[in-house]
Amino acid sequence: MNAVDILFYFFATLSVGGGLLMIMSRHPVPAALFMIISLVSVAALFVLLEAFFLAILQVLVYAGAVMVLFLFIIMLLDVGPDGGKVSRIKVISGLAGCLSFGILVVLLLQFSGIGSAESGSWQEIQTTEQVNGDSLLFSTSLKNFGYGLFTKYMLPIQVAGFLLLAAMVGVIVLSKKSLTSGGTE
Amino acid sequence: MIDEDFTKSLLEKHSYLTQRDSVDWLTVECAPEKLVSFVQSLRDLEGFEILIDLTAIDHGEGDEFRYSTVIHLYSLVHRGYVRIHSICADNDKPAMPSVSGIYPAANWHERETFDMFGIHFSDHPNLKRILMWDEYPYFPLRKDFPLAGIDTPLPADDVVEVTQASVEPAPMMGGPFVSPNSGSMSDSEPRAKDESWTEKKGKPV
Amino acid sequence: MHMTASDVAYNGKVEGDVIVTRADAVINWIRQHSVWPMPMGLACCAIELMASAASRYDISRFGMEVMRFSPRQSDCMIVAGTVTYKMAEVVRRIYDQMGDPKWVVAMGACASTGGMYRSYAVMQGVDNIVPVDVYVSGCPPRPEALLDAMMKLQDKIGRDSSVRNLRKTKAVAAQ
Amino acid sequence: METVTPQHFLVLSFLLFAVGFLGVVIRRNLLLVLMSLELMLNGVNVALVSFSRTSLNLDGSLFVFFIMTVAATEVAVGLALLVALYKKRQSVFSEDISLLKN
Amino acid sequence: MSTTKEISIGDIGSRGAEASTKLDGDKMALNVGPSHPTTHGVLRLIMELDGDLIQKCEPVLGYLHRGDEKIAENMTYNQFVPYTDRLDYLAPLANNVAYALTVEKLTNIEIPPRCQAIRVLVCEMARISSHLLGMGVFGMDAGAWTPFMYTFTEREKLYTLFEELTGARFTTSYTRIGGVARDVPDGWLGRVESFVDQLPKAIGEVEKLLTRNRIFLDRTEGIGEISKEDALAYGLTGPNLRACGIDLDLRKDKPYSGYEQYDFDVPIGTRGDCYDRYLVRIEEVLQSIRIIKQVIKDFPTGAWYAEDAKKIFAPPKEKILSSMEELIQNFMIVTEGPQIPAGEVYFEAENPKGALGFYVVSKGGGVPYRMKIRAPSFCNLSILEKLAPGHFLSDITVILGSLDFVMGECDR
Amino acid sequence: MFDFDMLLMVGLKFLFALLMIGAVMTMAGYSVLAERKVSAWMQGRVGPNRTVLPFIVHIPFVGKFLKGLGMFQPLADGLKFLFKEEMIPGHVNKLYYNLAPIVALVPALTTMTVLPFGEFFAEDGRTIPLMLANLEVGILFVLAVSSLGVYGIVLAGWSSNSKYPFLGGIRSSAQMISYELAMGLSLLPIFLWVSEPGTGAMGLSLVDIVNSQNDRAWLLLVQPLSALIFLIALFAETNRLPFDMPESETDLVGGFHTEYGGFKFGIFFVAEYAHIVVGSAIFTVIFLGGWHFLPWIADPWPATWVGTLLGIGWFLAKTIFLIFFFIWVRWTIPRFRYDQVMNLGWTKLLPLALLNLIFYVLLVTWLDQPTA
Repeated sequence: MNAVDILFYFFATLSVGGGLLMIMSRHPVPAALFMIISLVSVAALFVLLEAFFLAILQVLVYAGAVMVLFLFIIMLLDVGPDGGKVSRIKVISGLAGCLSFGILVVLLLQFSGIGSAESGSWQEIQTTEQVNGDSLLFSTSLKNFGYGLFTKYMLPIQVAGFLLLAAMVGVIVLSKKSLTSGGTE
Repeated sequence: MIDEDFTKSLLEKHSYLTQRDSVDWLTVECAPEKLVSFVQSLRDLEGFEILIDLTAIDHGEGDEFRYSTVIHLYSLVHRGYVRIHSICADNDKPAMPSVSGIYPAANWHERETFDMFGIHFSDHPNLKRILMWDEYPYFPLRKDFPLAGIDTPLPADDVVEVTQASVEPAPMMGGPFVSPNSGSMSDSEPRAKDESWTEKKGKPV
Repeated sequence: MHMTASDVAYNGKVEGDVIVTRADAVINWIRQHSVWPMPMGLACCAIELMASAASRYDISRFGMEVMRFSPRQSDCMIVAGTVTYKMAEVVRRIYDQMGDPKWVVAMGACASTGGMYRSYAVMQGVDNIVPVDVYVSGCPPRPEALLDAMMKLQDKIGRDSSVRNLRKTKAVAAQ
Repeated sequence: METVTPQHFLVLSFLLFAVGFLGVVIRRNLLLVLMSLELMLNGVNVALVSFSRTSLNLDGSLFVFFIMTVAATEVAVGLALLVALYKKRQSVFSEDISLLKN
Repeated sequence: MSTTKEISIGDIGSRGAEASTKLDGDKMALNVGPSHPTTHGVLRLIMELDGDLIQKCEPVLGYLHRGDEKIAENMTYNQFVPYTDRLDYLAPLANNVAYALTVEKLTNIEIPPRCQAIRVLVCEMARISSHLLGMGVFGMDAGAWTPFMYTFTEREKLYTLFEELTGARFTTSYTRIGGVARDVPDGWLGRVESFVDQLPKAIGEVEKLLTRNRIFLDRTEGIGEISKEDALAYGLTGPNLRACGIDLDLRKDKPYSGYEQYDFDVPIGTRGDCYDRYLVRIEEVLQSIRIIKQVIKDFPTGAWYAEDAKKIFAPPKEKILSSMEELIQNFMIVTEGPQIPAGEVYFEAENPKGALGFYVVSKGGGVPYRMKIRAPSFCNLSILEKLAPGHFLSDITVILGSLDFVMGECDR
Repeated sequence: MFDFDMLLMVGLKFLFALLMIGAVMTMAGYSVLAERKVSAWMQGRVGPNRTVLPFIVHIPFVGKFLKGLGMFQPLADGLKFLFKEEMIPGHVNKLYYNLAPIVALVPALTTMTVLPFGEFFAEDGRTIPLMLANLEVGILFVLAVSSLGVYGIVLAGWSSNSKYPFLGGIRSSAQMISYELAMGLSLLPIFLWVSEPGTGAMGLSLVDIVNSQNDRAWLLLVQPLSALIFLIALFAETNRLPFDMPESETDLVGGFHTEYGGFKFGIFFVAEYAHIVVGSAIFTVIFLGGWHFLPWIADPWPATWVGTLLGIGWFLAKTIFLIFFFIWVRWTIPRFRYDQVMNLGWTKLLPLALLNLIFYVLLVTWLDQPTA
């Protein structure tokens, strides 16, 4: 048991536990708070995986923007706790779904090479400067990340930009419409 | 200016009016049932745009007509006031027509008059007490109501429970500006009551 | 060391609770110098209360310019003005929302005794509903008088036992 | 040997995904359903990053970047839709928003 | 040391415990006051909010109702003067003057020019004092604290002058029926003049902080617009009415106390929004300075009280102490009150807040039978019900600040 | 597993962190005093000058001087919170109500970990920046953590279960989202500029940014628009007037902390000022050249401990000036209205930041052309 292990188990527990508490809390505000805990622990896990940039992005995007938006909407709509209980069939079907996923994952671990000994340990990260065209090496450096984004993934990033633009326009149209229709009703 | 000619023509137009003597402004007396139409015509035809004031007078319990209301209107055209008296017919349940439909300003004035005199304004949109609290049982500006007030419970029960406070008649004797009519001089001296209760030393009950 | 009975009586510090007294002194020093008023500005006195916060009188010298309008954050309620029966309930509720230790200054004749308003609508002194620590005379009192009252209050805080100040008073119950 | 291996991360990823899935299935509150969706995406992200780290290949991490973009977009649009729905129906519960019922 | 205390949340800001009791739809009921920084006293507003937007606003008054009108029926005319101080406690001198003029109107006594000049002087000083506070507090409501301190510095100078004249810095009780309490002290006029000379500079500093400030303009321009029709219908008076573009100034229309001798302009607004009301107040201060300078320039000599009104005005102290007749006269006036003939009278004076009117019904003798006080703030405030809806919650602070009301006279 | 060196390092860092927390908290406490003194000075008043510890007042000159400065006022105010009743109103959500102040304070203190405030000169000529963690993505870390600051306010507003705090919470969350965007965008040109090829600097590390400014000019002078947008966004993020929507005193009484009293309110109070202190420090690092005196002048006495101390001194001086600027603005201008704040953020600052970014992209591309 070394420090990394302890941290892994700690944050893994926190993230899964946070998620569980999230789906179980009655009031949306505590749910959002548990979700934040879960998301931040995932960011910590990213740090353990030496993906520092992604970790910070995780905090910035999820905790900093997405969840604030959630909280804002929850408070704006003043959503109260759910009434009533969850139907048993839903729970059973959900658990069954999870179970089948679980079997899938176990099979994956068994039959693919992921579970094998040689890939089961961590390799040292190569020096950060090794960048070449097609095969991008994992590194902690931002430079590699940016290089990858703007060479190999040039088209996807453009598409992502368009997606964001489309989403922005969509949201504006939606909120305008909802405001006007809300006014007339 | 409001001059003789204007007064004459006004009185001719509205024959139900009677003019009263006054040291300052034109004063007319108008029957309550005609009041609304008269005030309406004053605003629409004569240019009395502003309702300055609306109040009532309690002429005392012995009077035949105990309550009357007084309206003051101001005209930007004439740069002058007109005062309209109208006398409530009923002494027990005084009532008047409301002019708040014509002048929104009258809304609060009428509420205040109701609050203080208990004159009921029919057709008023929101006739409830404005200065005293809603449950207050008396009408303070009536002549039979003493200045000192009458013992009544405070509006908030929970506060009363803790503090044992209530609406008590104010001590008129020895008041700084009220001369006592009876009693000996020593009673009218200001007295120090025991007001030293703190959190440590409980309130004297 | 031999002590006579008169020594003990005279020198209170030797009585045995030296530590408590020291703690008292420290806590009281803190409380004395950080009195945040809750300006309960009701009438004319509120203007003089403003004046005492303004440049000429400057209550901030005593560290008291932090007027918190939220009762939970203030230590001393300055009742400045006429307390009517309609308002009395509110004054009491706000007093109840203040955290212990708390003090009340009745500023002006109206708040102290009802003053010149001996009428059906005016509560004859705010001490009918909240315990008052310092009364200030005047209608309205000059800002100097208010500052003097605040200094008197500081003295009073300094003399009090700091523990006793935390004793609960019965509060107005939930609605 | 008690060190953390990529399998650990995979299992964790599965767990996160499963929890998210469960949330999507059982919750009626659409806000929570949206949050659960985010959790599922996060599970995937964990798996992708750990793959990326294991194989020392950046592609996985880059993919996570895109997933985050999509997630943010999804939330923005989803919440806007939700607000619009709320204005219409005064409710954020899934069963109140079936078009066929009323 | 941690203790739990179960108490109800009272009126400070948060009858909020009722937050869960929602109104239909998205509306939320919010209670503001009666002890709230924005209400300038003890006004309480019960509002319905849709988000931050006010749907309905109902003012609740009466938290400072002290029964002034009832008190007036129980004391002599001069005894009531101190109570008029406490109506609009930002301009006590103007209230005193309005009250004295009302009662004098019933009596037909002639007020000597020196007394009239003194009254005009103190009225205008009171106007300056009130508007200075109004401007400062208005800035404070918009979030700027420093102008308030600047205006208060000027007010302190005025207080010093008042103190010299009347003996009290705040509640002055200066007038008597038929005159004023005492003559102006030596050199006082000069000090007033030097005060008004430096005042424009001080106001300039406040203006520098506010008038052209972009944020301040954003906060006030177009906010709380009152149309001319509404202003008349709700009986607004004073600067609030003039900001709507209606030229109604009783000092010009129905000059009293010798206002007709002085040359001054009546500032008129155009839009009737908060910014206009602020500008009108500033301009009125400058006009008051003009009036004060004119008054001081030709300050009349002679008696400062109505000398021939033996049954109304008590003579000065030194005469009382030296002459028997005056002693008796004083005794009669103090014990029985000034003898006022029967009749009814209504008089309004242009006060800083608007037209302060007194309606006095006298049945003869020293005590009024009925006295109604027409408080400008009361009328100005009644428009709030109409004005507030459609504004944001933060606007309500600015609107209230610009209406510049005083609860003392509103609730009386 | 743990070797001694590791423990020593961790211990040192821990000590260092404690020191920094102490420094920031002290500065926060004294910024409260500064606020009161500066506002007093601006308004022609005196400010706190009576509070003094009984035994200090007897020291000649010094005691009087400290008394006049009101140096002990923060001590009394801060400790008073400790001895005040910790009341928990009956209608609040207790867990979150208690949690909120801590959540509000933590981001401010966390941001400090990547804050360089000086450099230490080792014997072999290398310079070691004085900071807890030299992250490559320092700026991003700052942005990420400071974006968490809103949770304390939202949580307080929601858990108080009362209307004014609730409105404050809503306003605050909306305001934070809008201004974070402008803040982030205003920093992008800085990445471009600092990591422009040929300068040798690498990226987003705050140390690199500081050093690059020493080589050339303050970024404040190079990118004034970025600095302006960042400063405005900083005002918004720290909830200072004119952006103090969450607690606007005149309409929301105290906003999110209306229901808080005693020590918990004290934490909020300190957190607010800690945010200002840390925000000023970040602005100093990014735009004002950090611990270097002036860009074109070599620091006197480099390479010695005097130089180190002097560097820290410069850093503090610049930060304090910025704190003063915060206070100055607060007591000068009125407050925005809530919708105007949103308007400013979305329709003015955001497009401006985008334009600024495009301009610098073009500029850097143009500068970057290989010289023929």
